[in-house]
Amino acid sequence: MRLDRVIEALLFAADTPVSADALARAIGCPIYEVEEKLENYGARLRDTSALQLVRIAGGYQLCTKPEYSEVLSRFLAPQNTRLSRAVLEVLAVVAYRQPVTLAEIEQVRGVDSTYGVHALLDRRLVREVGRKKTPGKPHLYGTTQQFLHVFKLDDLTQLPPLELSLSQDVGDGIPSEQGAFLLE
Amino acid sequence: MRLDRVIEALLFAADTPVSADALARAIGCPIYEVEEKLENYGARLRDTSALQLVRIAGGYQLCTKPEYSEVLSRFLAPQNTRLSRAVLEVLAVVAYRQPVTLAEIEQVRGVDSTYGVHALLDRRLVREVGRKKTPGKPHLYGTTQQFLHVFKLDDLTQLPPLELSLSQDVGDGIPSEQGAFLLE
Amino acid sequence: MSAQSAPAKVQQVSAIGVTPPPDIYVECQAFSGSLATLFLMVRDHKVNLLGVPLAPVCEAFAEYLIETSGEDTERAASAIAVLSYLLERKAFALLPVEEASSEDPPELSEPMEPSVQEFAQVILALNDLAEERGGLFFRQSRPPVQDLVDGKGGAYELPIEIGDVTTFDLARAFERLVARAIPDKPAAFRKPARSLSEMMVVVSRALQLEFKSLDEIVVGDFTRTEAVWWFLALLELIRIGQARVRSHKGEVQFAGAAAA
Repeated sequence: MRLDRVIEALLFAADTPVSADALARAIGCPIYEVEEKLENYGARLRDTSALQLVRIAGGYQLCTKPEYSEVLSRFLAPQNTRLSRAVLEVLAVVAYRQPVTLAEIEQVRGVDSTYGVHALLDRRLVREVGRKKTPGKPHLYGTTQQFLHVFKLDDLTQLPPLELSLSQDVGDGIPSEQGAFLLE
Repeated sequence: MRLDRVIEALLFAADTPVSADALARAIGCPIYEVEEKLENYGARLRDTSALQLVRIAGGYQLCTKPEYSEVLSRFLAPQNTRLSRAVLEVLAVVAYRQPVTLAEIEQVRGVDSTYGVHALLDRRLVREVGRKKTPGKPHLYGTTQQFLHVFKLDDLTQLPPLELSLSQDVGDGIPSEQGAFLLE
Repeated sequence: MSAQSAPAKVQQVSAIGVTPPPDIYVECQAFSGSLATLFLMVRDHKVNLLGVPLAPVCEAFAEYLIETSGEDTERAASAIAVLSYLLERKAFALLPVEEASSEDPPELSEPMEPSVQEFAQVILALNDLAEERGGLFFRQSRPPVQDLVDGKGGAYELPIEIGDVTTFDLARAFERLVARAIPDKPAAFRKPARSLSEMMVVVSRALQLEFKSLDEIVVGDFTRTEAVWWFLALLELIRIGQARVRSHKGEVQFAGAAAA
């Protein structure tokens, strides 16, 4: 059985980012060999396929090439391709403030955020990461691997730095700490 | 953009069986062209890939070739938890007699079948398809898309014909006509 | 195993369309999370209920009732519904299953036509089919729980493509846009918010085939909120392939989708 084919099968079926290390362990071969095959496989896809191999969240994953996004977004249900602005805003707050409670999210946004948090939990972009040791022991939320995947981040340090504040400095126009969070 | 690549991208992203018709509508081209490309694509995969194109549950879907099942089951959680003989029996009756009521299933089997029907409903192999217009308006059950998927059937006509009974066939060891469906 | 309740807090109808049960937290080997999550996971066969002792959960619920003096009957009712579902499901799971090893045919009080014998061969065939199918692996999408319920299947997320532009570059472009914005009106007087899809139409009209910077594309007065909307719509267009972005001489530029 050819090693590159085995890797292809594993990447296809896993549908989450898989590290070269995990692949090597599953197959039982040295990691450098896996890395070499991954490189070849990625190169082969570049010329012969609608798929591409991307490095994401510390691993490798198959996804479609960007030039197909238009036909794909027509094909897939619209609700699968789009997050509403309110939901994106909640996501941004969670991404930058994690671990964060619902009350804290609402404090930043100034509006009820129950729906947003639920929508994000449903889409697995956000998960419960524990409980805060304050009265009521509210849930704490954080982002998931899926979040890194959807926004093509290798890890959380790749989030753009927070430089502007939208809520705190309305009106003064001076860039401060929060605004960029709305980006992704 | 090459049509076969677009089809590849759509099949990859869909992750459920997609009909040639749905593909043709998404792309905006005649269905015979899609069917031709699907055939070519399937043939190309046969020689060059760990993946294959299968006709399943009324559509086309990508999956890994059977020779990778061992390494994949080591890597991923084993995928099918077995159905007990009793549950399979209920399933067989529903598959051949649908739409069928619980009482009718029990008439065939001669034993209480509540558990079996619930187990199948839970696994989404069977669903309620309506109510019978008899006193008490009992539920009618039928099989689902999931059933076709789990048993790798394209549609219900692929079920083996009900011709021989076990009592006639057991012990003679001669392959009967029915065995052939196993090979497809 | 532990289960504990937290005092009820006012909560609205959840994403699954019912009043969520109280925040009872379940912690055991098979599962760790809220009672609501346990319900969803069990319903969707993600958790083996046999590994979850239910008595402590019921105790935690009783404790919750005492703590809240039964104030919130809706949530209490929701908890009862969830607990009874779990108990029923567990009871089903504990029922003895007839195994294939018991070779005796089912006892028939009287022979019926058609008889179960007729299906014996079919059952063997289904077994073989299932085995064959077990060797095939499909892409494992992990659809959102609600999509499973609706039978919508998985949700493929389009990868966002920003080429050699970094998220940092985008952040800078956004910052400059927001810096030009005028203050928002107080919330009470604000116009009702537009939907993102409406905004996407506006943004895609503003984009041209040639690449331009945001300064050139967005002209006139706009508020910070509008700037945020504008930018989010732009990102969404990029993601669905209807806008392009590039880095040119240190500046981020945007354009509409290339002609097909």
